[in-house]
Amino acid sequence: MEFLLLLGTPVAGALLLGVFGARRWAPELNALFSLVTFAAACALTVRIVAHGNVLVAHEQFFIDPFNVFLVTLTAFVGFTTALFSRPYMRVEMTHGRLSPGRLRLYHAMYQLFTFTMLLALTTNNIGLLWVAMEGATLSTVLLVTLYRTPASLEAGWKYFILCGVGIAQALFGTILIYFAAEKVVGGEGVTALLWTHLDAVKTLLEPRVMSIAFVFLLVGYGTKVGLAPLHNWLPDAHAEGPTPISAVLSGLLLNVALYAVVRCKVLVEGSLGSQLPSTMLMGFGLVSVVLAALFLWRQRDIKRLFAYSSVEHMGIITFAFGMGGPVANFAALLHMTVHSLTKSAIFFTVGHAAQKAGSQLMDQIRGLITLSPTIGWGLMLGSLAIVGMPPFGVFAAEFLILTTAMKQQPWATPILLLALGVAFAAVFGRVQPMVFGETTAKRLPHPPALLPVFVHLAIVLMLGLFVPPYLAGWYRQAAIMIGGH
Amino acid sequence: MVHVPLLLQLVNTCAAGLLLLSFAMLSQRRVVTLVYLLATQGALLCLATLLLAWRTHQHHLYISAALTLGLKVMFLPWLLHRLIRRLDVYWDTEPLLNTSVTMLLGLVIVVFAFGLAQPIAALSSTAARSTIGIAIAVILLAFMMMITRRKAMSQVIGFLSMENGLFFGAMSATYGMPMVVELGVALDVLVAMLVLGVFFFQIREQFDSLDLHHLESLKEKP
Amino acid sequence: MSPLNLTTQALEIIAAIAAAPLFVGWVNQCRAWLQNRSAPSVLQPYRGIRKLFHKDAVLAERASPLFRIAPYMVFGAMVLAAAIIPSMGTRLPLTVAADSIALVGLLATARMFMSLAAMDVGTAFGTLGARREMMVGFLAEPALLMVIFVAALISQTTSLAAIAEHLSSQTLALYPSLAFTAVAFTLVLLAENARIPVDNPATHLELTMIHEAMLLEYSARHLALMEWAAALKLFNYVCIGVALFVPWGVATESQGPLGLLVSVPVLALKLCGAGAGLAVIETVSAKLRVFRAPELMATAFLFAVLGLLVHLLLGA
Amino acid sequence: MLTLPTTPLDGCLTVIAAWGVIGLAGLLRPHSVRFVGRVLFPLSAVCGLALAVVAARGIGAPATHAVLLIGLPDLPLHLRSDALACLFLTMLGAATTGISLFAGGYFRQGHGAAPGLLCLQYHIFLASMGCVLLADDAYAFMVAWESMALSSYFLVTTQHRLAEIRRAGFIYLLIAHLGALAILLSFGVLQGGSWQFTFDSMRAAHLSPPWATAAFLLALLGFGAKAGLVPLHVWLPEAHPAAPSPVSALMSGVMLKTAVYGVLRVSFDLLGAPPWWWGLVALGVGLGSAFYGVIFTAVQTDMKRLLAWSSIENIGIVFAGLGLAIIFHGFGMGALAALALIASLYHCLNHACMKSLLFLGTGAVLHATGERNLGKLGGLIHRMPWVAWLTLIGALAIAGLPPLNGFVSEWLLLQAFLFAGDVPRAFVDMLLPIGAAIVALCTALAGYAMVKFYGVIFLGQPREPTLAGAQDAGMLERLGLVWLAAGCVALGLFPVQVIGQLNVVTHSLLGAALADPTAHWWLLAPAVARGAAYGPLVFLLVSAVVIVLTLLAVRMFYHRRVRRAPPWDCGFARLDARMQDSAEGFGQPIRHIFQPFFLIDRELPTAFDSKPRYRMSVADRIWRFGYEPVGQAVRRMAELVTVLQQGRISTYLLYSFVTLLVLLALVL
Repeated sequence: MEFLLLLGTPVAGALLLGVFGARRWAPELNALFSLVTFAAACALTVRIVAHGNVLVAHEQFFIDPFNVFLVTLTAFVGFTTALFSRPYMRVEMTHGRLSPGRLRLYHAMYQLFTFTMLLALTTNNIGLLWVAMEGATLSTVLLVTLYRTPASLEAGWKYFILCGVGIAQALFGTILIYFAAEKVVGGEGVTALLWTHLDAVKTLLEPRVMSIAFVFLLVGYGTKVGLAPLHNWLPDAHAEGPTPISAVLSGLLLNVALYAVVRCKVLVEGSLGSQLPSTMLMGFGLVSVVLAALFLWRQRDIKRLFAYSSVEHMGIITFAFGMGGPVANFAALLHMTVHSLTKSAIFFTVGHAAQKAGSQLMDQIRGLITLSPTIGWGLMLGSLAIVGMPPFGVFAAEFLILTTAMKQQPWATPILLLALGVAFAAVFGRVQPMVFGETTAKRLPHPPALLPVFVHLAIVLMLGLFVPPYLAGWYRQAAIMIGGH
Repeated sequence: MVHVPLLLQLVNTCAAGLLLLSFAMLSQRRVVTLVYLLATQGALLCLATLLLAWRTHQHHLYISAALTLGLKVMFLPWLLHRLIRRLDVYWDTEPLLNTSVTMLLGLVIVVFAFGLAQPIAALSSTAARSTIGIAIAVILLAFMMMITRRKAMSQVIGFLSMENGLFFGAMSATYGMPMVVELGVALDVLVAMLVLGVFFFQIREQFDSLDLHHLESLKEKP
Repeated sequence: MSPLNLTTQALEIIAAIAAAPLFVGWVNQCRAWLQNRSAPSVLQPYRGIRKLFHKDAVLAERASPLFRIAPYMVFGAMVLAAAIIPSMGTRLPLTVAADSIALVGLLATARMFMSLAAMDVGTAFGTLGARREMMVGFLAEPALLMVIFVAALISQTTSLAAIAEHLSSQTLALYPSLAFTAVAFTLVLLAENARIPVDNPATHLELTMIHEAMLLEYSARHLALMEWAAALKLFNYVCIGVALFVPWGVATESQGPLGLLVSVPVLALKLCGAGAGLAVIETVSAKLRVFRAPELMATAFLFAVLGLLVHLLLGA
Repeated sequence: MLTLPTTPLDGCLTVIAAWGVIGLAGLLRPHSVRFVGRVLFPLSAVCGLALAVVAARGIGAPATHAVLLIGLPDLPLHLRSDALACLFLTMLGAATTGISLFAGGYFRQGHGAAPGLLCLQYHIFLASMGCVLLADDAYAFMVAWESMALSSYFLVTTQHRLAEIRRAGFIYLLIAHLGALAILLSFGVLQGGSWQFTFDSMRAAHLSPPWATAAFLLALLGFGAKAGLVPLHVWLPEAHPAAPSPVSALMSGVMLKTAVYGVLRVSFDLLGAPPWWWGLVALGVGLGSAFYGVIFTAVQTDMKRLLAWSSIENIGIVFAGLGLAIIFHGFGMGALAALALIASLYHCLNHACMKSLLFLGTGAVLHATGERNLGKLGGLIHRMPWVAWLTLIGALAIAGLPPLNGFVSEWLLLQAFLFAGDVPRAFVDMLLPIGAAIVALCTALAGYAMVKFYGVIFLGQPREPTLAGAQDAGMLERLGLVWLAAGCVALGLFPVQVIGQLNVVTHSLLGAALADPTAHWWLLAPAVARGAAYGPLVFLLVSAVVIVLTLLAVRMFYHRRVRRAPPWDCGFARLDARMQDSAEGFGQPIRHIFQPFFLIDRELPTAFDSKPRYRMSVADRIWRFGYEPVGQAVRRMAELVTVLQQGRISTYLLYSFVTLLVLLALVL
């Protein structure tokens, strides 16, 4: 059944590639596994659309509209990234930045990472959720330090310590929830950690404990989401790791972490019945947006730039979830989708651009459009999409979020708008000279794989003008489910 | 005054011991000693688990006690010792915050932790509910230790002691987590340590020292 | 449109074309008297124009068609202006073509063509003249417009004929606003017609001249037309002044043929007076430096606007 | 065989779709100039003509709605075509007809991007402008609006290899985006609690005066940024010269008007009854822009930059008329409000024709000579007679000279100003004449600037030897120019018929209109003032007759002998082109008179210079003192923020620790 396939494929892939990961055809194999995973995810989606939520393996796993679309998204981006990493990694090899051993590690860990994320998304057990998140951290740490340069080691170390410590807080939060749930659900152990059960009885959970638990969970998973001021690992890890990893970190891991936060928020809000969690989320969101917008101004490294832009967008999404309500949640989900698509697309082009220029410093990347129109246009359109230019989907999401903010939190709207303006100036001001102008770089041995880029951007464009009804319906259910009041 | 059975008194004593050890770690600068302290902490944790298991006849607590013994008392300290010997990092340099101030702050944090624990303990029906505060205190102190230390090694030790605190918290609040999770957590900790081991060598070969001030180059240039 | 109106119209045009040089001659004579020089004949301007028509036209090699068309344009514009201004009668068929605003526009058109023509040959003098002409013009034009606005507000219409009729038909009423605008108008008149203190039609000294600098490249019939147009321009301005400030005696619908008969000598009298006054001003005042000219025009503009405000304030 | 569209809306949509298709077709053979230039652009001109016809017929027709299937899930795209939209669509179509024809001959190889790509961007630009005018809900409007900005941005940066053009593009898009955010905010206020973002619900919403004011001011801010009202004008003199000339023509001639459309839509349609003092704001901003724009026009030395500044002036005049209309409407003076609004709309139409014409003229000159700097041009009337004479029409028209179109709107506006006498509010009735004075002054100064513009480019001696090789415009280009010039003349000679249409629009907006403006088909006589009339046809006829008679008379009575000779050189034998007035020289009086407004940087030679050189540049104070400080402030804040990230891991841990404790303290 597709579910086993979904979780089994990456594991198998990890094992297989752990052995053959250095072969000439390993990249294709990697892509193949990702493709199978994606197919499984699609099949699963079809089934959900047909039959609604499912619980499998003694309720240990469950799929509902909220996580199924994230599963599909994850599998999809995972697949396209695998496609992109084929030529990219080859070039890295030819540049001699990687040894075959490292390539094996890379492929194995890539699959493992996919697995942990899918596990985190699909598990019904918040304890396992925690385990999977930690697993995701561990599998990516080694990918971040893949080049073994001093900088990458430093980035990896920070990533490891900060996220490790954060995750530890999250564990304590989980313990507290368990503790509170035990009173209500009773029964021996396991069921008291199953989200479905908790969700059923959330109103009975002891508020004081839950609020404390939420703080720990928020700080814990929030660190992985990259909410300011817990975001400090993020730019380093994005900048120093290999670009495909930056793409999946930005595009997927942050989403998954946010997913965890939202799941917890649903429980806690249910038990508190107060606005406290929402307020915290909105606070974090605003702080992140503003700080990230200002940080954007000082960037020299192109990957750091877009890493901060991820922080900014995560802030926006968190703010939207904080506002709650069907529209805001809908917008937040839409934004999650378009952000991960756009941002990964951008990282693809950035990867090629940096390879062409032989540097990640923006001052040294020039005239992409004359050098290779596809890369140039990819980066230009991607950046325009990410800064919220219509008719791309990001604008649609931001439109909904802003209008809802005007309705529910008028005081926050001007702040958001100002931050968006500042971010626009920063990002666009950096991207334009890179895309336009004269250049001195020369061609690459391998042709860039830009199909993923334009596929992503096409989807984003479509979402800006037309959200397919079933997708919309699906978002709506999810939005209602996560506290559409 | 309500009468507390002997076993629980023992558990509380262990808890007190844990707290004491955290303070000791906060002040200790000799890395090897830190490892010993960590091992002792693990041992106390294990002992407390056993006592609780015996009193409450929760059998899965025996397994987690065994896990603790194997992982936190034997394997990890051994691993750390090996690393220390291989990388000869015996001493941590002066912490960022001098010891006396750290101690005072630690005291404040303990008070805060106990205050935080009140509502939780009030609900708890477990035998060892009074020790939840101590668990939180241990976590926060470990956190502080990580903040104040300059060597990668001592930071890792702080991280592990935080794990101990979490473990103790889980146990005193809810007699431990379900087995699945316990195993998962243990596995993660194990992997984490192995990864760290690899890390240390990489860092070492790059910077030929585990001093953290080498790891401060990635920042926003003013 | 009755035959009377038609005759009035025709009479006005012909009179203007015919009498314009005479007026110039008259002004020069007055000035000569005042400066007790022996004056040239009043008919001197006609002689000059006739002589020019007989000469061969010499065009600069680089002159474009624009250069040759301009004189006719300017002349035509001035004639049309003369047809619109109610100097003798107010019931002119052609007033429908243009009201006072259009009249100002018409004069601007003439100025613009003159300047363009001056720039066409591309000598230092021509461009210099064109620049100075526009410099004076861009302040004089709005000033003139403001002057007319005051009268228009008083009589609630922008049609010059209607204004004149309204002002003349009522018994003597004092309009303080008109006093201001009269000053403004005088300054504009001096500037627009290249008289002292703004310009000196008598000299060809490049430091001072404006109008003449633009005509330097013209010769023979083109120059003749330009000179004639200039004379017409002066005539028109005086007629505008007359229509705005001393309209009495102009023939209105009510008076019939008799009015027309009366209005002709009345106009002649007014013109003589105006000419004399002009001569006096030109005698007593000294030529300004070119860069003082804008200040003078600014003053004119200011006075005109003041007049407007005064009118709004006092309702008179 | 497609069935002919029935309603105006369908027609407009068909044309817009056709434009989209043409644009995509450009990608078929992106590098073939013949295909793109000789086939696609003429096609799009035909579409433009069709749009003009359809929309013009739609002005009188009742408003029609449509809801597309695409859009946001809860907010599909709403479209609506009413009199106002149709008027602007007519303008779009008519102007596009000429511009596209010209563009067909203009775009050639080596213009940065491939012609096919330009064609795509160009037509997306056109289509998005059409959609802006048709949009009937906030989302559709914003999408169309920003697509318009985006596509024009790409067109502006066609020659992205030049640093200053990149800079221009950046400033343009940045200000456009900030403006769009303001508009979005304004819509957020406008929906007034219904949280439906269709314009219908906004019309239905009743805002309290403070909120209505906020909405209006935000809209003015947002649209003003696009229209180039001072002090939001800084992008305009940068972007318009940067773009290829047909694009400059579109941006200046049509795109700026979409901003006017937006303000009209918001203030009269969505908000309903604007209080009179909003008008005062608009009037003030408008007059300010007009004056500021025109004095800068007079001192420019780059021909396209000069035209760009002149656009600021004209937009200022349009907004002045608009403000006047709001004032009168606020005081319930229906006829006058209608007159003012008609003047404003009329000026929009005029500007669309004449400014496009002038920009295309400069485009032809740019092609023939490769020069934009006035200091290196001159005497082109001999080399490029077509361009020269057609441009002359545009120059005279924009200088507001009868009997061309520029004068008509000036005349109407002055009439409106003049008979505002009984405004029931002290000060206002005092201010209006001042306004009239400023308008008059601006028109006169525009004349000054146009003499400089035309004289320096086309008249005099060529200032560079290279100009001798200049070629006149090609066939398509001439067609485009002729079309627009014809537009100028027609609008100038048949104002009554045009006003008849405009009256419908004002009636739909204000509920008031001129009594019967079309009483005499040849005589423009709005009933507000007794006997105030202007008959352009008579005017033209009489002056033509007089001129012809003079000509005949001269020829009849005298000879027609002509001799050619070198111009008089005052005895100084070496008179050459350098001795003509330069563009700087021509602007000198204005610099001198309005010194305080300029930021002048002059480098004068001393008597002892071995090789003396004179350099002079005029900068905009507003940029120096309004924009640069803002940028500095943001940069400084960013610097402060970077302190947070010093790379030390302990610090980062401390952040998490403190955050944790604070939040815990919060929940305790």
